[in-house]
Amino acid sequence: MLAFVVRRLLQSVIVMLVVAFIAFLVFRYVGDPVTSMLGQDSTIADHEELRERLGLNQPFYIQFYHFVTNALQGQFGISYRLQQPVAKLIMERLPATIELALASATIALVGGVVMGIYTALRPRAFTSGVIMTASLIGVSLPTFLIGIGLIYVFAVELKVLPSFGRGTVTDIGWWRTGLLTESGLRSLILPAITLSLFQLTLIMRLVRAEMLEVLRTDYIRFARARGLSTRAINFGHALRNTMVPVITITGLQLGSVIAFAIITETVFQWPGVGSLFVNSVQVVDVPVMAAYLVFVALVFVVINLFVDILYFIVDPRLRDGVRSGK
Amino acid sequence: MTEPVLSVKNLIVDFPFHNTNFRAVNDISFDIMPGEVVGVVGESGAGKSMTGSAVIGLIERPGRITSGEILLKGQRIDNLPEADRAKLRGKRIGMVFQDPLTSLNPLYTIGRQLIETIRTHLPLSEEQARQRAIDLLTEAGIPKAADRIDAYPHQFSGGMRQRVVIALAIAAGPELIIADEPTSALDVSVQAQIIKVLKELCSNHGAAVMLITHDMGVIAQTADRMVVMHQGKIVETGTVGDIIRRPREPYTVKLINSIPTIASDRSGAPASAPANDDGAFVQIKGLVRDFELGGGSFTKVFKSKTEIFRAVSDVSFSIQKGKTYGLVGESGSGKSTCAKMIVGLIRPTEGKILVDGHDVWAGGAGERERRKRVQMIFQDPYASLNPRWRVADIIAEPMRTLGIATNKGEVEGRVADLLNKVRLDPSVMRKFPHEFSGGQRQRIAIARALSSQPEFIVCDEPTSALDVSVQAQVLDLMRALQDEFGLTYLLISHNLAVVRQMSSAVGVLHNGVLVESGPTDDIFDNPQADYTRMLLDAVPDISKVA
Amino acid sequence: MQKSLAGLTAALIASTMLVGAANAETIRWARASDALTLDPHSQNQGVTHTFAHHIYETLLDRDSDGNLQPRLATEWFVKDGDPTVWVFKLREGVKFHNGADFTAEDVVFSFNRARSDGSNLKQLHAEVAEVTAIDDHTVEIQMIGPSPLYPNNITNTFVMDKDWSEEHSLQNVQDFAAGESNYAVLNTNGTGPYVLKSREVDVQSVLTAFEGHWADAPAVTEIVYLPITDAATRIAALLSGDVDLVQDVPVQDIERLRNSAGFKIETGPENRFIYFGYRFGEEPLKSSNITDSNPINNTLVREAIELALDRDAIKQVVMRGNSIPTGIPNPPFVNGWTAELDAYPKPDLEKAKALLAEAGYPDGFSITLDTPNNRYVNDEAISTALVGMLGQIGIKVTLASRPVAEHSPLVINNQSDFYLLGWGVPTFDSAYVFNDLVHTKTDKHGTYNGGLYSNPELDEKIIALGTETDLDARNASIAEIWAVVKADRVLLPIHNQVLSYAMREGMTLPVHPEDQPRMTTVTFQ
Amino acid sequence: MTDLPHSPEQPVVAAKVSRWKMFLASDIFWSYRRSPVTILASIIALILVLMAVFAPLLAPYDPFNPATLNLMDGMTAPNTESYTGKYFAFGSDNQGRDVLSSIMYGSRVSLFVGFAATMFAMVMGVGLGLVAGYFGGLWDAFIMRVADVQLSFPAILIALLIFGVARGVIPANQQEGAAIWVLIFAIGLANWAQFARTVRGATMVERQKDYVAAARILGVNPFLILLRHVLPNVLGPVLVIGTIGLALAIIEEATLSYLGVGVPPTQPSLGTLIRIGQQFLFSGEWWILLFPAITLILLALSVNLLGDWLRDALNPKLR
Repeated sequence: MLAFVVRRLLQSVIVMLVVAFIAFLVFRYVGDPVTSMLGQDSTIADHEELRERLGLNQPFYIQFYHFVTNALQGQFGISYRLQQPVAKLIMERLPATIELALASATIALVGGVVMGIYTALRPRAFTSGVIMTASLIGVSLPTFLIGIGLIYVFAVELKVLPSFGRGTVTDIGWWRTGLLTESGLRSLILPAITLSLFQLTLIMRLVRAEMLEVLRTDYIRFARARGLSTRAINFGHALRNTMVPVITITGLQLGSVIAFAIITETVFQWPGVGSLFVNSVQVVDVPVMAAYLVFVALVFVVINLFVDILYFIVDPRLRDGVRSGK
Repeated sequence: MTEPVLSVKNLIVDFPFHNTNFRAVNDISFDIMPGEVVGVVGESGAGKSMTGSAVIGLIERPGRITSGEILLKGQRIDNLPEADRAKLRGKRIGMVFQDPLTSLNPLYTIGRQLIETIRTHLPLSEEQARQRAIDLLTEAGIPKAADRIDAYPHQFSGGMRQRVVIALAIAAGPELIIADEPTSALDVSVQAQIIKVLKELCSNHGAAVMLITHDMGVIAQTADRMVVMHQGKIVETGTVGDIIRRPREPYTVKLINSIPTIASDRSGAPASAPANDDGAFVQIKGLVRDFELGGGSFTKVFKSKTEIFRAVSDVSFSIQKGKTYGLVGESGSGKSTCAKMIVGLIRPTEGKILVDGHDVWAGGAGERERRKRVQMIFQDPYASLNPRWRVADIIAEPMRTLGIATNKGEVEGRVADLLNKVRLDPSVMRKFPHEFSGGQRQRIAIARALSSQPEFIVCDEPTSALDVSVQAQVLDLMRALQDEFGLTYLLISHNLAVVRQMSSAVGVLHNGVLVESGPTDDIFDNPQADYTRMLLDAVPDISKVA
Repeated sequence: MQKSLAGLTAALIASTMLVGAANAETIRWARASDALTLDPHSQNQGVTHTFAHHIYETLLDRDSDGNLQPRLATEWFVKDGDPTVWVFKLREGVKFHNGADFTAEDVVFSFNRARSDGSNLKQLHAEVAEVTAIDDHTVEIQMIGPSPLYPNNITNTFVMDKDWSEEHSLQNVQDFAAGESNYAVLNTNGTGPYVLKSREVDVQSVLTAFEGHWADAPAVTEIVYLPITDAATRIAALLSGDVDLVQDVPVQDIERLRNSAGFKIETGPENRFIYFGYRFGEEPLKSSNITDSNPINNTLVREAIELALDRDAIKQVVMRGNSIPTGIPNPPFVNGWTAELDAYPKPDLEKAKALLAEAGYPDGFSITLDTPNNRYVNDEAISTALVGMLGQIGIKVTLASRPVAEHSPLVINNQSDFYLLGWGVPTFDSAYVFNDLVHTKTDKHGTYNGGLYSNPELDEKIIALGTETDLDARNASIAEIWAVVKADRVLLPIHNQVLSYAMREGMTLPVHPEDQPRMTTVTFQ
Repeated sequence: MTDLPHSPEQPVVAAKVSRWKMFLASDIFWSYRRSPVTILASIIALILVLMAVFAPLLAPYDPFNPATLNLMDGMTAPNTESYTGKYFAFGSDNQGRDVLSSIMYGSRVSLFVGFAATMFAMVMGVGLGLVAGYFGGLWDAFIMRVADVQLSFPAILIALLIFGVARGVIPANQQEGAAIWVLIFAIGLANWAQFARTVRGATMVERQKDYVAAARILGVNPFLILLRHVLPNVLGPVLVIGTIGLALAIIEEATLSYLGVGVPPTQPSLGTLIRIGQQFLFSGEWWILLFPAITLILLALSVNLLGDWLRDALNPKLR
């Protein structure tokens, strides 16, 4: 188990290095920070001078090297755009994104699992058909449109929910939360839903498929033959077995929720790392972009590790190193 | 007279598929008396399992009971609402499934599953239920039940799991136990014990047993009365003794005759082979195979030492040209590993394999020889034929690959020829595997094996997936072909009877070691090794009928 | 139009003095992006300046018509007998937010800081030789040579408190290469009408009125500044009543807002023109099927292109009437602008085709047009429209649309054959346009002359403008330059942008020509 | 399952495999016939695809030919007379393009991008998946790690970056021609991992089957085995992911254009149309957004539904 965790962590480091490397490979092409940094009252000389100072004339692997060495000391440089330490910026924005991600993840998980179970237990029911079809609409529209649509309906027309932002926030240490105020919670609703739709559909379908599989296994038939109550069978035996494979995929999905937030945060002006990234891309704020990508990788790695550990807890076969059925 | 525990009257089960209606059980009637063990025997598709499902009320959609009655202790149950039927299950009717590996929920301890079942049916406290669970397990022959009750299914062997399953079935003290092929997934040695446990437990708890199986031997040993089913109908009913000794119906006769018996066989055994000499066509010398346990490539990278498991250790034997050598062993004995090494699928850790003098693992040359001379017939005819390929292509592949025949016409000719050889109509070469029955598929597999004109064929459990009647036909075919082409067989099987019938010499493999090897009759008639003796005793055989 | 508006505003300002003083008014002010930094000399960028103008103050300011107005300086004039020295008399009794007095020393410090290396304003002070404090309230600025228009350059040069700055070691402007940010990025101490109360970058900043300010108390006592990136969301916020004022209004929404109850629109011309630039010189174009010559270099072709361009259609459809078509790359505010120059030809496809044929391209040619898609009002749509118009005279244009971050490098590095760009004129003088867009490209001039137009005579004249003290002579020279520029069609101007501010009923914010609205000018009915 | 009658020699519904294989054969069609939703979906999908394919013949105008546009026709409401006296069934957009025609041509672009990208992802994913699953070991470890990294980034992010790179690598004057291919490459590269994972799993199962062993005994070249034996047997699930992936790719293309990268605005895809139309949400020109949006929903929805049905139909257990 421990060896496993260590191995995982090692892999994670590699993953993140790879990510950072690719990132730097790419940055040279997404535009020229200097032109965005210097206003129109600037000469070619100024451009050259600044580029020199930022070390942008060095080959990318040198830049990469500097990035890594600094990153190892927790130094991510300062944002070209906002002239503040990147680490600080990201830390400031993190709570917003995490709260949004968790909220939508919860919606996706609860909704997805519940509906998944329902449609699996009543495969032929009309309602199941409706749910299955309706859930698809969520994945049939680009996120930005869904967002705008929700704003239009609930903020502009009905005026029941705020159209943007995070509402009133309260600070708990360095953590700035919107979950403690009514306005904070109300502002969370629309973005969270927008962000969750895609995952919800995905999880729901996954749960349904897996559940249907499990319901046909021998041990479920045997459980029936032993006269266990339908509840006990469906929720005691079937559900838990369903969850084993569901956990992995879901884990991956939740990882990408954070990154998916890019669009949602932009549309709802949600002050998270996603919108920070988008704003930075606009002006090629390399330090922020690099840090963000590494951050996303980190999140993914952590979640993955978490998922694997969860796996161990749920499935006894893995504890004894037996290859799991799935 | 006493009232039967179960009586089935004119039961009909239909499977309405979208275009056809298929009648799985066709107007059958029988009774089971208290404490009685009734065997329901028949080949696959006879409708015996469906009868079991019907009784306990677990027929899978779209199947349904069209007509007939099922009475439990005189009370009609087939028309009860689902809720009430559920109450019967486990409480009054218990069931045991074929595969112990998949019958238990892998995520819960056996204790939890037992206690859950017990408490669903009996008004017992957690502790009482636990105690009862431990008792049951002990009864079922699980050593140190008290300690092992909190273990997970995967921590038990197949046989042990089946004991647990039986304990579960009996947990609430039902009057009737339906056992559906309870032993077919187990090794012979374990089989015997399980049957014993099943019988004992049921008699202790006064439960009648409906024993569903394809294995006459099991019935012969276990059951009081038997019901022979064929194509959904009951062919014959009576006491086991009567039916086996004096079968009335032609089908029963055919069935019984097709069963290979371990008693020295009628078909005149081939003269026993001379002892291992170097002139032999196939020579296996000191074959060894080790496996590294556990861990993907990453573990390999990260942890230095990996435990070694020796699957085959120092196995040596030889086969005369045109003869058959039977390799007997239970699952995990390493017999399949041997086969894989001989046909070139797994590289031996040590040892030599000489076919007609060529070392089949000696580099390119050896391999080329091997491919020309050695072929294989697999156990599962459903997995051994590529479902997406036409029969013609399947059979043609070897000759194409080895360049025996290339131009289209020639290939077609040969394929047609081979199909004739395996008694199939050449016109079928345009069809896909799924259009054939198990027996026919095995014939196609044989045709493919012959397609490269081999001299030596390794047959890994060639008939164990087939019904007895089909098995007989396939074995006959193999004999015929052996005579026609002077083929040499290595016959790997867990079925001692089959081996005795087919082979001139036999080797008994146990935990990777060849415990005994020699002429068939010597080994069967006066075995030296205890293990061999144990095996032979364990074999359920109709000749041993009470 | 803007005149009347200004008049109105003036009147209203007067009236609101009382109102404002009476009751506290909070205004929630949304625009597309946030100020990048609070360090007043670090960025030379409209949004940042706009925000800074509420906290810091400049010596001179511009009114809604773009005329210079006194602010921290009450008078300014060229020193008698020395045309190379500018004298500024400073306002007395001005205090910084921290209570410190505002003196000449602060001005000297700030100007030197603005001229220092890290500063993005240094180009505006390129002509400055030395800044000296004569007494507490007089500052003299020694120029390299006569520079009659220097005051125009300092309307965005903010004054910081010397002591406060030195206390926090702010002598130098933020260096991007540095590891950490300096104190001024997040903290302020200005003389402006508002004090920074709280700030969360990209989220919201709160400003409250500064009691100690020298001018009359503004009507708006608290400002909540809210950047909202997505245009639709921005408008939604206004419609749903979550904000009171939206600064960057998409043109297509103006009409709807104007007509819907509870909202109003203020519009006025911006001191910024949108134009197409193209490649001069004999060298063949990179993106054309004509590989032996450069069609654009031919005057006839450039004329044909202009004749194909239907400015009025663009105004009506793409800009929804919110633009002022122009025939000269120079906004009306700017010194040198004349009605004649501003005139533009009616589109004439027949003539255009004829010209192309005459130029030797009867079946037109192909070329790639580079356009930004997130910088100017409907920039991409304008370019798309031009593609259609040129298509009608047989010039096949492929459109390459990019975020401005990728677009401007193309122009600066002369990699584009044909591009759209916008240009603001903060100095309100033609020389500013000439320097960067017309002068031959050198490392000091013609930075954005991506077409590499080069005309030695003009270059001389342009350089001369910098030091010409006789304003009449200077204007004459400007007129000559414009004549050539227009004749040569050095640039193909489309229109001047029109600014629109959307706000809730009951308040008025006059449009600022540099899109730097001041909440002090807000009035309530 | 084992319990349907047959006399061994008659090739009727014999045993396990053969029975459900037969099912499959007939059942795909059967389950289709009895699912009205699927029928409807397939009809809609068919119409949309045909509409896109034959756009040049069907569309009343050619919105991709700038020369035929008149800017003054812009913003014309549905079925009202435009400046030049034309009538547009679905109105016109801010460039004077007929929205109906734009939708037809736009779906053409979207579908092409979607198909090509999915194809690309499929080929790459399946290829790597086969290798990883069949050869296992370090191959497997490596490919799957890469897939993990890949999966840790949302398709959009990856596509964005790739687009950036392409911008840098491809000479400016060729970029517009390349744009659509870059898009395909970007989206494709962002989606291969799902295919790889699935195929890997399926391959690991097939690899154990005896028919593969039979081929190996003959010494058939491993890649030939993969190609001729394994591949045909793992294509089922791939097909399903493919359909879903197609819908996904179309949406991604739309999102990319929202972020300002994508096909040239002179040849708008469905997504670009929506991005443009979205600007007019509040300004009253509802038709510019509504019609393309509806089309996109219909397209994605019907394709997804088909994918769903295919999944269930191909999986004998799910019935």
